Amino acid sequence: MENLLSPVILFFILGGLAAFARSDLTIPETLSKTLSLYLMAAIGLKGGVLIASNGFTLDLLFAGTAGLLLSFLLPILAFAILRSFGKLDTVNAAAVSAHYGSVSVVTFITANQVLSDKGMAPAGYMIAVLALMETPAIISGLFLAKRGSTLSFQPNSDLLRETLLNGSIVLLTGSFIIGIIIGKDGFEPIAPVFETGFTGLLCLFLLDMGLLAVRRLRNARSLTLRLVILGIAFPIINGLIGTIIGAAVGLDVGTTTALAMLAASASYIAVPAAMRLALPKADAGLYLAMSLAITFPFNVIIGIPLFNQIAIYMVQLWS
Amino acid sequence: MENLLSPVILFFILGGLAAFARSDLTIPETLSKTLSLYLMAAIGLKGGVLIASNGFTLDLLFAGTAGLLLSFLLPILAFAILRSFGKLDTVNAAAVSAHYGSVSVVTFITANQVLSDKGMAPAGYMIAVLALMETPAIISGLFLAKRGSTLSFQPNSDLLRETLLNGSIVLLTGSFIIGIIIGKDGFEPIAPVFETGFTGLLCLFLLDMGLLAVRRLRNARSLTLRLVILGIAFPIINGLIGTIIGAAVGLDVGTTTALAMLAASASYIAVPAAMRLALPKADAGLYLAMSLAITFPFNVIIGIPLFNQIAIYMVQLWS
Amino acid sequence: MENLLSPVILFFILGGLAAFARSDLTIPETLSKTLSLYLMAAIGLKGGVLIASNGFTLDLLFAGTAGLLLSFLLPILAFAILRSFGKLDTVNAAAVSAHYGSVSVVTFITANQVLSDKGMAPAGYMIAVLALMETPAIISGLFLAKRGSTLSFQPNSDLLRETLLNGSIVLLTGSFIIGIIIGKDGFEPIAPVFETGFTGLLCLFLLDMGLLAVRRLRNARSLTLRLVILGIAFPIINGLIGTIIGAAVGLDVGTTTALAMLAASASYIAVPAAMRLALPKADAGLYLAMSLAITFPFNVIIGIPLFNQIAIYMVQLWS
Amino acid sequence: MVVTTPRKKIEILIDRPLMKRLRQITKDVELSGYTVFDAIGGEGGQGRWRDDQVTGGAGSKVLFISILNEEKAKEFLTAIEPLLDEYGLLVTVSTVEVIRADRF
Amino acid sequence: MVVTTPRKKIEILIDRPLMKRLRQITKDVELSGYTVFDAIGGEGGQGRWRDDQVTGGAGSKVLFISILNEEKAKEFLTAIEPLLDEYGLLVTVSTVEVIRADRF
Amino acid sequence: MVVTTPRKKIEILIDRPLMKRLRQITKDVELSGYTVFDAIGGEGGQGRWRDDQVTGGAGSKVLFISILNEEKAKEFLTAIEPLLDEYGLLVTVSTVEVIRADRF
Ligand SMILES: Nc1ncnc2c1ncn2[C@@H]1O[C@H](COP(=O)(O)O)[C@@H](O)[C@H]1O
Ligand SMILES: Nc1ncnc2c1ncn2[C@@H]1O[C@H](COP(=O)(O)O)[C@@H](O)[C@H]1O
Ligand SMILES: Nc1ncnc2c1ncn2[C@@H]1O[C@H](COP(=O)(O)O)[C@@H](O)[C@H]1O
Ligand code: NA
Ligand code: NA
Ligand code: NA
Repeated sequence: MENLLSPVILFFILGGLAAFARSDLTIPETLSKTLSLYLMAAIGLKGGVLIASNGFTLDLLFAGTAGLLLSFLLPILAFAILRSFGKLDTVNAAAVSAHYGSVSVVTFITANQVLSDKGMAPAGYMIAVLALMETPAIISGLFLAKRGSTLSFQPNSDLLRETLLNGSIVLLTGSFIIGIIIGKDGFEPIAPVFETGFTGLLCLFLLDMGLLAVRRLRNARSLTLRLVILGIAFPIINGLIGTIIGAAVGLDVGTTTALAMLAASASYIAVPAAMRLALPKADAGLYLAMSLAITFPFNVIIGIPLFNQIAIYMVQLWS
Repeated sequence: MENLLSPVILFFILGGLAAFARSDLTIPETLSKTLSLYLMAAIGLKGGVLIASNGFTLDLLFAGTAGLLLSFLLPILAFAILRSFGKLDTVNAAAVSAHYGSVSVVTFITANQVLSDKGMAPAGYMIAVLALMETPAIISGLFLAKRGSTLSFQPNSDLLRETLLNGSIVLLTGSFIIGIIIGKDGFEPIAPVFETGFTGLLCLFLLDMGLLAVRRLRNARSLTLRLVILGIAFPIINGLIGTIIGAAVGLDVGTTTALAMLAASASYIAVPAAMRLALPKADAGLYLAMSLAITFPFNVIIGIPLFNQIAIYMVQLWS
Repeated sequence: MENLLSPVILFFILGGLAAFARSDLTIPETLSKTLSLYLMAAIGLKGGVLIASNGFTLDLLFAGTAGLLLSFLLPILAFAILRSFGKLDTVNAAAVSAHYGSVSVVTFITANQVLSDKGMAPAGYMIAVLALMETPAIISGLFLAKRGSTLSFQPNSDLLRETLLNGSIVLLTGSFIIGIIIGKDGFEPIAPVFETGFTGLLCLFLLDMGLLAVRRLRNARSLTLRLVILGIAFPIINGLIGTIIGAAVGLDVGTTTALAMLAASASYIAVPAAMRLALPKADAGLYLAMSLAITFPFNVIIGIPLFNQIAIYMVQLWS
Repeated sequence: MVVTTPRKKIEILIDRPLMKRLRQITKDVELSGYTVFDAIGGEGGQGRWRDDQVTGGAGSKVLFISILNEEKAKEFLTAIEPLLDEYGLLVTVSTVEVIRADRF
Repeated sequence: MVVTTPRKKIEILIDRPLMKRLRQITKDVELSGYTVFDAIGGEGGQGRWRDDQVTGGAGSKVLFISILNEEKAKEFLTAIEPLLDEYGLLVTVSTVEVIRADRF
Repeated sequence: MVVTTPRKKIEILIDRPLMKRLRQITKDVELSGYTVFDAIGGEGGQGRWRDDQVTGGAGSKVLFISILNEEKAKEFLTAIEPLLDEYGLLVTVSTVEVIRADRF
């Protein structure tokens, strides 16, 4: 509950309400783009610096493998459900499923904030896991889409390159590496921008996310009730799977929750861009609405505290 | 005088001089939009946090009522003068008068800075008063415009909704409420962005305001000498009324000055947008030039120190 | 070497690599514009505040004169080489040479960072020298271009005005003066934005510069091997001249290095804009590629540490 | 050989805040669609302007473009005609060839 | 008296991420050049959209414009025709007069 | 039934810094008005470009559009013709129908 009273969440709600009330409040596109680039760089640096001081651990290996597998396999489950219960055609089901296999950086960041406030900060290497989970789901998604509408039109390898070189992934990974190189001391001079300012700027970004989410919801023609249900069911299912695996491989509560949120979250940066290219026939309005307008708010408001509780329970269980 | 030597004012002057010398210095639109959103959020949060710690007082009730009345009534006076001495037609007189009944957030913010530096920081609830004063003047303005050019074309209620839901008002009020909810402790993590960075970013915004003001002045075809005179007379008249009322209801010097500046200032965010919609026949170039290019600079450079002096005198008088 | 491990340089390299790998990472135009305005204001203020506390010295006179002469004369040397070895026609040779006479603010800023980290911070007045060196080279360049293609079309004086009033120059000089006026105490409230945040924001800007540099290189049709060679030879030659003069007039190591970097650097803000206006026939793709894609990276990565070493040696020599 | 069919292209330069009014009209006459572009400045009888979003966009303009068939074009023009002076609209109509003409 | 020659003007409204595909085609058919503009929003059969760069531009569109001669125009249209539905392109062709016709 | 009259539409793609020169010409030939739009990128004989405002806009272009009558169009074209090559302008002329033709 007190999660809801953090400024970050409150600004998200403010954005949602403003859009809901049809206020003309808008965050300039460049600002949101800037903020999302900033968050990528900041979180990347943070992770790198943490690794630099704590070093690599076996846990990273476990969590990394778990993350990779989740990103590869979750889309298959989602695809099946989207086809059957969701009543979507192959292409759209494949496109949507890829989003749920991949991750939402901002959901992760928000979880990170909340957990840190509770003194359960996840391990720094989870940011590496975050980066690892971005793309495999895209490959699974394309594999599920089978038929090569555009694939005929351009080689798969080409697309894979484009996906791996997606701007935000490059910035995230690059900053992560820079963080490892510069370490705690090298980070100090830039900390005022990338650390001290973080929470405040995150508020502005979530204000925008609130606006975007509700506006997307309003303009999403092809969103059926069944799909709305799945937009909530997927994070629950995937989050649970994430929590179980996290606890199973022996991660601490914070880190387990983080893994759960990675599994539960749906991408709305790297994957949509990739799907637009690889499966242009798929309805962008649909997958963006599901990941951005339904799953994201659910995770930020309900998912984080929920999976944190479950994680606490699970971790006890296993130890 | 030392008011003039604060970096905030100096950047405003720099902007003015640059535009005056026809330098091609321009602040990207998105940046100014971003800064104005930032200032709204920051000032809103500040007010809310102050309320959270000081609680509501009777003064708020007094100041609030005073503010509402001023916003409702000042346009009527202005309208009369604009019609007679200003030689404006009904529509334009009404549109302009609405601006002077409403308030300029940045003038208020600048006054706030200057007063705080002098150790006379206005009470936090004045930010609530600021929000209260944004819209009533618009209603008076439309009332004065009587004839329903577009009003026929779309219901008044609709327009009122649009005005109350103006992006900046929503952000200001929303942040104010968030401030109240999170209070001093919740504000701490975001303070680096919304408090520490405030003055510096205000400098950049005022640099842009300086540019905008002079460029508007240069491109304002319909601006007559009489209207220029009124652009200076209005803040003086309204500011005096504000000071008297403030002192009368027993506000302290800082708070009285703040009320005076609210009365003296003219809106250039919420009202222009509303007027463009409600009275499209009114000349936007005219009301923007008056509020932004004449009254704003006057208030920032002369008005603030002037009314501060008067307030000091008045408050003594009444106590 | 440890120069290469500073976050600022690492982000520059990251940008370069991203563009090289054809990642779609892009920094919104408005953000880069904003950052470059910010850097101008921040460096200007810094210089002014330093002058305010240290006062003017004879050194400033020496360094200033040296800077002016360099800016006026370096283009002549460059022009000769560009015509002969570079095989460029008059107009293009003139346009390019103007860039090398003028200065790159960001190269200077980066040098400043690196030197300060090494405890050899250049004197504050070098920022005045920086401002002084921006424009003379443009006059030399136009003089070299002789033939009055557009000069017929518009008076020289007009162009000179436009150049001196170039936005970034006005902002730099204006902030410098503001810095002198407000001094150390007046600067304090805005220091969080213009000082504390500086290095972090510089990282973001250099990330963008890395992207721009490599993309320019890729799209530069008219860039020959000979011109690439000159893009590296010029900074070495000019930097050496700068170091010698700096040491000769008795500047300390840090300040000498700064003067060297001013001489070695090529403008990509004020001069390109001026050349586009004055010599539209000159190939913008060419001079931007040389100054931004070859000389800038060379200076930032190799030039700074190199000339710092040479300066250390030279200064010893003369004392 | 790709077949193309002539359609009308209506372009309207309008103040940003008035866009929502224009949008209402597109709903009323049931246009198949439209696209909006940002203008950064201009000059005319009432003087010069630059895009300026501080003032709630009151000082900035956008370009509204819609491709439609002859009848809809007539209908749409008739609907906006009364607002021309009041809103200070700049309206141009031209003919363009489109592929997949049926969607318009 | 300035001489002008008629040329074709092809305008394509396309999703930002698909631009790189379209660019590939311009290379294949060897267009002399093109220019790109940013669209800020619109509405159509699939609903409303606003420029939205957070989502990797998946939700934003740009306008591609190229001036070319009759033959190139035919060639180019034939090349993009198959992508029309898949990419949801909005294509218009019109005739404009140009100076220095040889460059196109 | 709304009456429309044919007018000329002149579009010029020009480097941002040169805009002030072009504006001077609009003053000289006394154009009734013009509107400017931002281009975000393109490709041509001299290679590719993207909007790039760091370099004082030297690397970015804008689209200048003016609606005018036959005579003014001739006059304006004659005035810019000498600058075509030097400024690397891309100029197109087309015919559009306008309402309230008198203002142009
Ligand atoms: N002849 C024209 N061609 C293109 N745009 C124009 C023209 N006349 C006016 N405009 C645009 O419409 C705006 C308002 O025009 P006006 O009401 O005449 O000041 C101007 O600022 C220009 O952006
Ligand atoms: N008739 C039209 N005129 C102008 N733009 C259109 C038109 N129809 C569609 N568009 C644009 O194309 C986009 C996609 O159209 P649709 O696929 O019909 O939703 C819309 O959001 C508009 O931006
Ligand atoms: N055929 C064309 N159609 C549209 N835009 C063009 C065309 N040719 C050139 N351009 C634009 O004009 C710019 C300069 O052209 P160029 O001088 O040929 O490199 C290009 O970068 C494009 O933005
Ligand atoms: Na996931
Ligand atoms: Na007022
Ligand atoms: Na130089």
